[in-house]
Amino acid sequence: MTHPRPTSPTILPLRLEGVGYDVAGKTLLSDISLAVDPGRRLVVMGANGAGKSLLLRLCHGLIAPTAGRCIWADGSIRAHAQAMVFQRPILLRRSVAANLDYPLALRGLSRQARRATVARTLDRFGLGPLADRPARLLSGGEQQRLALARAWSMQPEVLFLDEPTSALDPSATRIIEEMLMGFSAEGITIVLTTHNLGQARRLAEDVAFLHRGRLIEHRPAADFFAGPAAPEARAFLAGDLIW
Amino acid sequence: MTHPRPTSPTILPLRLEGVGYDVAGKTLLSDISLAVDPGRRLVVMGANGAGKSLLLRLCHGLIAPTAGRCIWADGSIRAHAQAMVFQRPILLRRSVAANLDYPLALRGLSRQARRATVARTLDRFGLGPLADRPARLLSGGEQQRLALARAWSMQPEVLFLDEPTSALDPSATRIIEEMLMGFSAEGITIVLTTHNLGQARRLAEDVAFLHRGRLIEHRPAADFFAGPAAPEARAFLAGDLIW
Amino acid sequence: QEFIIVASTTSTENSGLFGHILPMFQAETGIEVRVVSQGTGQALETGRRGDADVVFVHARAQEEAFVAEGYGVQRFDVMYNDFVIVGPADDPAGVRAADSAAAAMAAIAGAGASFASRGDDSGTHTAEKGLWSAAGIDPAGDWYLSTGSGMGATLNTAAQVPAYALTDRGTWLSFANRGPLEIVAQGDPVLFNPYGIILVNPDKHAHVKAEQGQAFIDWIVSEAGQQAIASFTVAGEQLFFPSVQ
Amino acid sequence: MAADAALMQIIGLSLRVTLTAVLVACAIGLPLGAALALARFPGRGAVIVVFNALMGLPPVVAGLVVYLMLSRSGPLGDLALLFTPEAMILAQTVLILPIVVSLTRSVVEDIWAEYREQLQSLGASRLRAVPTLLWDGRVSLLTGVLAGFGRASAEVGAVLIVGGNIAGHTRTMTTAITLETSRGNLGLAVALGIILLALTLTLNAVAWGAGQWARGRLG
Amino acid sequence: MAADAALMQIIGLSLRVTLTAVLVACAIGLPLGAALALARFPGRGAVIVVFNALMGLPPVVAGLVVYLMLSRSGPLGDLALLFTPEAMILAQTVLILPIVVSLTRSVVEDIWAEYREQLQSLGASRLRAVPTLLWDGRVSLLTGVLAGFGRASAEVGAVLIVGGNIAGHTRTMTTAITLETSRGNLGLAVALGIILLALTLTLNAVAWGAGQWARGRLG
Ligand SMILES: Nc1ncnc2c1ncn2[C@@H]1O[C@H](COP(=O)(O)OP(=O)(O)OP(=O)(O)O)[C@@H](O)[C@H]1O
Ligand SMILES: Nc1ncnc2c1ncn2[C@@H]1O[C@H](COP(=O)(O)OP(=O)(O)OP(=O)(O)O)[C@@H](O)[C@H]1O
Ligand SMILES: [Mg+2]
Ligand SMILES: [Mg+2]
Repeated sequence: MTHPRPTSPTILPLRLEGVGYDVAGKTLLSDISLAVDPGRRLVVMGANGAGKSLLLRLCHGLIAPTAGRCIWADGSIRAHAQAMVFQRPILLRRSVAANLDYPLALRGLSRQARRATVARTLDRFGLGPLADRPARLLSGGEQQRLALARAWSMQPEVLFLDEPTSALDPSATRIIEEMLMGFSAEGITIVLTTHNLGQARRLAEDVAFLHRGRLIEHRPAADFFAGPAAPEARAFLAGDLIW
Repeated sequence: MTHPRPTSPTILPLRLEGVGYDVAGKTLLSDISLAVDPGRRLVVMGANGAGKSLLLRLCHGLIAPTAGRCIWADGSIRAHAQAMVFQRPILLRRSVAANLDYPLALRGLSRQARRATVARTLDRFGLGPLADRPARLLSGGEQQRLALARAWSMQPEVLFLDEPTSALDPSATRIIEEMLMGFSAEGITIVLTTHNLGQARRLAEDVAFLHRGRLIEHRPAADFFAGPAAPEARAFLAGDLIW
Repeated sequence: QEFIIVASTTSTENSGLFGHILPMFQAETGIEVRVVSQGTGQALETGRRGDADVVFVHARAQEEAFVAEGYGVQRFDVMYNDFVIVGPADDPAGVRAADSAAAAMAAIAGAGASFASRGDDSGTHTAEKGLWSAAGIDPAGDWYLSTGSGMGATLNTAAQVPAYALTDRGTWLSFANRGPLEIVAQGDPVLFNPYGIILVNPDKHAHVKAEQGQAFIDWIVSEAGQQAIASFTVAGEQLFFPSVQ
Repeated sequence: MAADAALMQIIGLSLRVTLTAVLVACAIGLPLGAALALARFPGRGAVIVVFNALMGLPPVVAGLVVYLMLSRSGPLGDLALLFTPEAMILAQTVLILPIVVSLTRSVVEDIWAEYREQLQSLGASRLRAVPTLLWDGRVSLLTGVLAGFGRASAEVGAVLIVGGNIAGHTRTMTTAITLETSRGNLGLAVALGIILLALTLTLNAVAWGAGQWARGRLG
Repeated sequence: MAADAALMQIIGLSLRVTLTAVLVACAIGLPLGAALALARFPGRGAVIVVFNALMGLPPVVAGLVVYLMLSRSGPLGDLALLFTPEAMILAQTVLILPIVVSLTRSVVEDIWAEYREQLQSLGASRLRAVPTLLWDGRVSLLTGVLAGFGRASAEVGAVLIVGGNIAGHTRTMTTAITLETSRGNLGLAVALGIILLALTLTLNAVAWGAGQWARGRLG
């Protein structure tokens, strides 16, 4: 990894205590208690509409729970030193390089430091040839790669990834998985959702399984894949669930 | 399949003759000659940014080639009786049901016929409970399912699918694959891109492999997966390519 | 509902005269009078284009030309009021000492005191130009403000600068935003300001409501109309004086 | 003016003229603006620039043009519309149409950029896409319509020329304000202005409420 | 008026007043409008409604208010700004600020709906998001700015009151048009209007060209 090590984690664990999320009278998440422990790789699984993306957005501090609370170890509601790759990444109406530059400028990095980081990131993610392209005209996979690169360049302590390789080709997927393992080795905490069971098996240290807005399993990955306790999770792994 | 059989295909084959596509002096696709034969399942493969989405949009008539031509068997440039599921589906700012109703209304169906078709489609795709939700607030997978449902309800002769299951959970993916096989059995022609090699193996009758905007293989699937001629395709299948 | 359109000047409308006399006319004849108040030039143009049935303005030379060109049938004297020169109460140019209107203007020019002119070729502006030429002065310079506006707007400006201005007494009496201004010169016979009324020629514009228009003219020059004009007062002062004996 | 009945009559006329003009301008301008956003034809840029520029059409000029049309000596003189509320509606429509067209075009262009391929894929012709885009952009379009309404309700130059500011017939709030200003009754003029703004405020509050409701239902 | 020099002087003053007012209104209105799109505070709806309604601020009222402020007997009388171009700039700024604010808010709200979570995730405070959104929305914002420019360049009621339409000093194209109209010189008035529109057209064409260029670079 050419990426500098992050400073030792101080903001973790992130604790969710009895978290619920309602919109317009509909309960989308309910009573979720969960700790995101430092340095672990947590994979959040569940069917479409189970609430995975909502859970990540809650953890990341983008939406506020309507019940319970999410709290970081340092007592803050929304810690810095975290980054997220969205399921549907939003790129700014600027060039690829400018998209990478933007969060660095937000952090007050000098022009020089930014230029170096951008160059390093472009190179690391194979985006060099696309640097001057308008980001919004990239292909689906290129956009997702750029979103990953942008999150990486922010040197987070915790990285939230919402189906980060869904648009990537097999080799890109493999490389990203290797990179995530590398981050993890550096001590970065990773929270990831995926519908790719192979990926989940490869990456997960812990698994949280959501079903209709409820957390029904949260266990070490080995236990979970060996045979989940909840019938819904068993059915999910077997590909049995119907909508 | 509860879906009525389409009338016998008359618009196929679709022929691409020396098709190229340039934007702002950059060649994104070049010299593609290809026939989409009636009733077949063609899977378009290639790395991120290879040009798969552009090729589908060209075939579907959304963009015009800057070289060569795309022509349907009936001589038209842009035939009706086709539908497409986009890589990033665009849903109207309306309810789920209204999104399904819209293309039917465009075709001049009576209110009654529309109501019946919408109900059938909602049911078929497990979207019943979501019928009155604003479509843009659905989860990623739910949105993709709605886009698939909308395309299905249009009873196309040709269905273009750009990574249609990238956001779906495993069981939804399996069901969609089964449905696609079902359509194919009814004579509907299917053109699909995917980065899921398993899915490609399961669905493909023919494979077109794109590399940097060029069509470098177009063969029956069995031949292709047995061992592609082109080294790029071999590397791709092995997951070897790096960007 | 019968109605006629009368193109008139802002000074008559602003003073409130029409609000006073028109109900009397309507009560008598059942004819509604719709008054479009415009600059004198614009009012005559409105008549020329056939968009009014009657014009009621104060710019004698232009009125006579209007009739001579065949746009109007005949001009009738209706009433007069007079112009006054207003200026800052402390009268920096010493206008109060002048013994004629022309002398007053000369004093203003001589002292280089600010003067606000309407500069819009209205009846008032025409009268003002007459006074300057009588005084032998070609007004120009920083002190001479050509506002290119109606009487009210010009007085608003004059009150702020402050500046001298020529105004008709009617507008002045009903004008509320006087600031430091007061009348500094009045009474010279050249400040006499006659109003005329003309029926637009139906030979030029067939749709002109000649009968009702003439009825209005007949009424306004009649005993009843003249009395109505005479009975209009603002703050206890009569503004317009009947000119038909 | 002192009489409440007269004031009511003036307010009523102002509302009638302005709202009718806005309605007509929307009926023409919304589809036209959307069509301009979608259409591709030589000279499209020029048409857009002209509509943008016409947002700066001086009311006096709009008024004069309508005046010269409706004048007895003008081409439409026989309609005898001059110095009537109808003439005022016409002049205001001319005035605010470019605003509605330009702002609609701008909003619809943005939605169209997102929707184009999907709508074409669903089988919508450009013509058929117009109502779809207007409907899906309704919350954003509202501000443009309100800008047009504001321009119309505040406008005095055009209605003065074609309406004539005839007491009891074509006198509106704005022409009354102008009249009181020229009478030096600045206090009264400002008071009338405040009444007019209060009316505008009420209408805007209602429109905003409706917009919020629509946004809630639309997600 | 006949003299070309006088006409040139009038054109120059019109441009100077209008462009300065637009510049000032943008400098205040763009960030303010964007902030209003992002901020959440009690009474936000009311503020938005007020700005929407102020798009319908009658120019005469805006002019009167500025007049009463700048008048010798008013609070700012000592500045001696009345009947100067600066007063006209101030009045026009007051007039078009609500247009710039409301249209900016509307555009930025749409982009914010799309960008909010991503920008927050990248670490942008709402304050820091303002310039980002203005920059990313620049093409769409242009139409709103042009609407403000149109309103200012066409406006006569306010500049007449605070400027006084003094020949050679505060006479602009629009007040000259009004003057010629009241003189009955309708032809000349229309001719001046055409010159004004031609100027507006040129400026709009330049703005459109710049916008297209920006759009091309931005994708
Ligand atoms: N309008 C455009 N302007 C410029 N470049 C474009 C445009 N559209 C696509 N491209 C470029 O063309 C290439 C092919 O794009 P396309 O979307 O077809 O890729 P793809 O094969 O679908 O990739 P993915 O698997 O990531 O979806 C990409 O490098 C993309 O950046
Ligand atoms: N703002 C909202 N308003 C109403 N419903 C919402 C909103 N956001 C999400 N939902 C609903 O909440 C449920 C959970 O959504 P979420 O996006 O978390 O699903 P997910 O587990 O990420 O699914 P996917 O695998 O499809 O991405 C879905 O049914 C979705 O429709
Ligand atoms: Mg999700
Ligand atoms: Mg693609």
